[in-house]
Amino acid sequence: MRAAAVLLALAAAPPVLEGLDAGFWVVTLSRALIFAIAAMALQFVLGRGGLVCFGFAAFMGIGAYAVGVAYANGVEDALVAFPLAMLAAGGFAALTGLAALRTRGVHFIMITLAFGQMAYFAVTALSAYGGDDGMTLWTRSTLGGFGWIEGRWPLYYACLGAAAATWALLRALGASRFGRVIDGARQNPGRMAALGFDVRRAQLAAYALSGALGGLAGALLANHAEYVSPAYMSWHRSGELIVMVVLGGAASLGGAGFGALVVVALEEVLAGWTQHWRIAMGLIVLAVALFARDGLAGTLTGALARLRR
Amino acid sequence: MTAMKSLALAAGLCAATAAQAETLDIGMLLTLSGPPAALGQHIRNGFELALAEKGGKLGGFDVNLIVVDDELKPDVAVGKAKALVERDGADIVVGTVFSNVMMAVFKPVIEAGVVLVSPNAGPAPLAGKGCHPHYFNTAWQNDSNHEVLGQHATNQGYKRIILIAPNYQAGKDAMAGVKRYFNGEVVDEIFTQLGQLDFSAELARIAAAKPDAVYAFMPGGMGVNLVRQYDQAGVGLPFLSAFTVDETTLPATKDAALGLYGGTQWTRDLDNPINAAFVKGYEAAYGAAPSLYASQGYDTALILDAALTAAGGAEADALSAALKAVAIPTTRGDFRFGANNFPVQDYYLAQAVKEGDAYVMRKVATIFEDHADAYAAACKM
Amino acid sequence: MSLTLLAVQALNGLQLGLLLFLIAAGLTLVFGVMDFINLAHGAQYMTGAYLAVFFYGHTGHFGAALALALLAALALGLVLEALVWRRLYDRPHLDQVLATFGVILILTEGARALFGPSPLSLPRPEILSGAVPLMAGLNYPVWRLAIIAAGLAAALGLWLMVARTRLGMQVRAGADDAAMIGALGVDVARLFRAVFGLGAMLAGFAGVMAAPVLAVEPDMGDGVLILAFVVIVIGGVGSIRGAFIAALMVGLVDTLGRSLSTDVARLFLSPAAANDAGPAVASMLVYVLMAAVLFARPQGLFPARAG
Amino acid sequence: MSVLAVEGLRKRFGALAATDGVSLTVAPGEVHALIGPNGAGKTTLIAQIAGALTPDAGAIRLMGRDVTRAPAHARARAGLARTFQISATFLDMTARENAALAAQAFARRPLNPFGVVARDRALNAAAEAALAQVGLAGRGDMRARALSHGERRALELAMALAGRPRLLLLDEPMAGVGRSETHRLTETLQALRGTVAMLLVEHDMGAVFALADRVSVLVAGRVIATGAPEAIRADPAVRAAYLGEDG
Repeated sequence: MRAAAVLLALAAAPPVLEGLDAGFWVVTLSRALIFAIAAMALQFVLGRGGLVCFGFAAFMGIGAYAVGVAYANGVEDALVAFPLAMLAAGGFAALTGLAALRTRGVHFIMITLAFGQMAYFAVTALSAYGGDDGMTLWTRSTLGGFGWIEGRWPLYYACLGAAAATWALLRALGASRFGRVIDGARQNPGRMAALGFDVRRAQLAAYALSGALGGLAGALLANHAEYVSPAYMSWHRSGELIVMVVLGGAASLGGAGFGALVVVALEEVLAGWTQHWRIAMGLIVLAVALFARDGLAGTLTGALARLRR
Repeated sequence: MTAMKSLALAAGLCAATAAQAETLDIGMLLTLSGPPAALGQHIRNGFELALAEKGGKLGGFDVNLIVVDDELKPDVAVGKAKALVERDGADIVVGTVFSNVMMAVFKPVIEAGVVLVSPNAGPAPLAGKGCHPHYFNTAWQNDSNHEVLGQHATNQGYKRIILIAPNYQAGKDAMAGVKRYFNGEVVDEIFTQLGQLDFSAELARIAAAKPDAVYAFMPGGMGVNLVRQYDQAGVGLPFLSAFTVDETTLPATKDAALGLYGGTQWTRDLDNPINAAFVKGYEAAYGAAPSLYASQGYDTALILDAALTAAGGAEADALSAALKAVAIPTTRGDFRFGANNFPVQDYYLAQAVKEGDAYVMRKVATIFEDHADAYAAACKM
Repeated sequence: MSLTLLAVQALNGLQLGLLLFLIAAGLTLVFGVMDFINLAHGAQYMTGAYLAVFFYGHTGHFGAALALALLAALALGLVLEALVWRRLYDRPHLDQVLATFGVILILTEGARALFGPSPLSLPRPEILSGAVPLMAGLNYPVWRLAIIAAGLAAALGLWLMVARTRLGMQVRAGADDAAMIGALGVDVARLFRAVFGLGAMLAGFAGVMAAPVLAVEPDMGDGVLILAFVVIVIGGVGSIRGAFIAALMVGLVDTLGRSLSTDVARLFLSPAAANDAGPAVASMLVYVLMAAVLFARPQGLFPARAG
Repeated sequence: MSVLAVEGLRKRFGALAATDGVSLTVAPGEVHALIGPNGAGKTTLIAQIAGALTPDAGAIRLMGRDVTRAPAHARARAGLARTFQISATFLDMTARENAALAAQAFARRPLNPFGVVARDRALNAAAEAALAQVGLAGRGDMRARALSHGERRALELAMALAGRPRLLLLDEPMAGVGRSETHRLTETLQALRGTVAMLLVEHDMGAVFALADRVSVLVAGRVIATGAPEAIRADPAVRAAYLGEDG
């Protein structure tokens, strides 16, 4: 029920914002929704699966570059570019996951960081596609030749649709047998193996799926900014995505999405006030880490529950 | 410290606009953080100095200057450029410092029907086939200052030189510029990572190759480190450069930079009344020697003032036509745009010297006169 | 690529390696003993450099600036430990990552607000500002030799402390099982404070040593932080010996990679493609090395934590 | 053909020979107890048989198939189930979810991404049956974290049984369990005798001699005696190893 209310509110945002003469916020909210997709995909492997991936930005970057490279070679149709982006990012996730899932704990964090940095430096070497300077997309992806996301609102509703679909998919997967295996693998991988589950194969599938969804977010980001740059894949971005998930509440899918909305909106608001907005952002992040034990979502739902009682 | 000074100046600026003339929103998108932040700061200081001297008005309009830091991150700059034109309703956008950021923000600004005036970055694509009637550059095309050093190396009769530059658009333009006018052999082209600060490995390669001279393009903090480590390593070969040895890096490099050469379209000792007033005004306002970037910020304000007066408004086509016809005296002498909206001007060889306790660049020779960039022909406007 | 040039590049690699060791040593101790992921360690390195610039500005003497900077770094480290870290020791790694990420933002932007965005420089002490002729046309700055000496001295000092002193014994035991030594009557809180203070001072010391060579600017900590984590993971979390050897490996691989990669790429690719592939491969080498080590020995080369 | 055949198993940790040439078999439906003083290498042996540890030498055959190098999950699928000395249940899940997860491993599509596992009637039924078998019938909705130690040992047994294994490896199921619950667990195992082969590692001699068809004694990584419970009880070598009497 709560999810429907959130969806309704987000759907009503553009007319309301336009009415309040704050139309540009629709652009910011679109970007927030794109990062919400990535944050929810990351939460599935990090929160539910216990796999702390420190190279998730690489999946977004590969998705964005898939759209960019397709565009440079004359392919502008989203029906081709978006699946290509998800395939490329999901494929990279599966490939690197094979090696990464052999490790545990902090070593998994570091090996995913290593693969993310390798992807970053590889892309900066692609001088054919702008290398370090990135590449401008002169038109956004079309749908069967029709410019479906050219305007501000159409792009927003496309991002909202993708975010809602991602949420629904991951929620269903979480409640399925597959979801319970991923959950169990987080709590006690040894026990799961003793029960007869091939833990690594299940985790690899989850890792590849979340990579593919990261690719979708990347494809949307490329269209939102109409620009593709290696900066999308820097380790800072992977760090920011983890902050979004943990800030929102790593234990809940909706929490991670909410965390992304909060961080993107906060950056926009704080940057408007002071040039040194990062100090305020740092203090907020620190306060949540110290006092809101299970993230904003956890704390809010806790508070709501206490209110209702 | 510099932040406090410019705030004081801005405050003074607001008080000056007594009469309620129509307000003009000018968005200024510069790199104000990270190693090369000094470049953005100098351009901003120069522009604000001219604005203050004109009582906060350009072409009779009250100016609301919206300064935004692009953090030398193209993807961040795209978002901020959109915010400037779509949310803040900027009538004119002045920016950017770096070419990679310029390539990213060009589309959102131009497609919003707003005139884009670059006080610095002049990447080859926007001077050639990618030129646009609403895009102007008041500084130079990236290659030009490097061409000065290529011509100088030829004049000096050097046979073998080594080039070193960061691995991005302006870095490639720099090497292309030197090679266009240098008739000797380029022994090695070393590309470093943007933002790299330790050049020990690269300096060893240079020393081993024993060239006649070294050409370097390393703006901002990267240049500070390269010059200091070049001096510490005692390489001792002639050091030619553009955008590396100038008044933004001299305060940090000090003696290590003495005797090193730079290619530029402006030096403090250019003999014209506007330049003399500019240098004195800048040092009084900011307590530091102005650089070519500061002069570019100052000239941009002068040029906009003339064009806005002629056009009577910031409407893109009218303002563009007025800008194209601008012919006014500036800090570097008489200024005019070429066919591709890039300046046609003289270029000089300058050398770092110490006067009293100040480190400044002095003009050594005039290399080019009325020099147009190499891409103007490819621009079909 | 003459032999002497190779020797010079190896020396550069050694210098980078030892600088990395100074940073990684503190990180691996804090992580090994307290199982605490401190992303703000790079920011403490940056803070050390700024403190040295600040104190040099006031005293005009390098030695005084160094001493004051170390003390201030220790003090700041202990304040941070009391205010923030202490609440996070028993929390999961994710909360530690979130909190230290916040501290990075605060320290980095704080430095930018106080000292401005442009790079500052710290002059070398007079006696160490010369250069030693190393090969025709290339002198090696004495200060880089001082960094090497400082790195070796710190390594020796740390090894002696860890191997020979009571505190060292507690540190090694703590790296293996902090809860156990708590049960054996060791004041674990005091040990954590000591380890953290030592880590903060080491990072600050590395910042002061690097300041004269590199430019001092707010973001200098970021790149170094990633390399430090690569070092401690290759070496084995919590192991000083591992951090020392891994730091040298990473220093050499990064430096030699940067100088050889373009030449090697030219053997296979056209000059233009080599110019692209060379620098990219050079930057990737360090991460390929780490991925290979993690793949072969997931616990690192010298795991401090048994089993 | 024996359900489990271990031949010449060897495993060293540096100087310590934890398993020093062990050979033993478990016949279909047989309860083979493995006793020995602490540090004899019982848990290491179980770990090798279950696939958590790879032996240095020797062979392990399950229903005639060589599984010496097979991964743990492959052995589980081949009909081997185990409990852990330190109980390893999913503390955040309810008792029913724990048992259902165990049953899920052997269901038709264990990783099925569709459907809602919480309302999966087949899995929940199997879970309830397994819980009932170990006397946890009414405790399905309790989180494992909230169960008593004895109940968690019982839950582990239920999880092992949920997959209808052919061989049950029990690593000290009675460890730390009170009198009444030990009695109930022994009754549960008593009921299973003949239906599933068991390798029972246990200190509680009462339970061992009540359940075991055959007993092997492991000392310092070596099986020093194998035979009927009464023979082993009287065997002088066993008494010496256990009670430390000389000669």
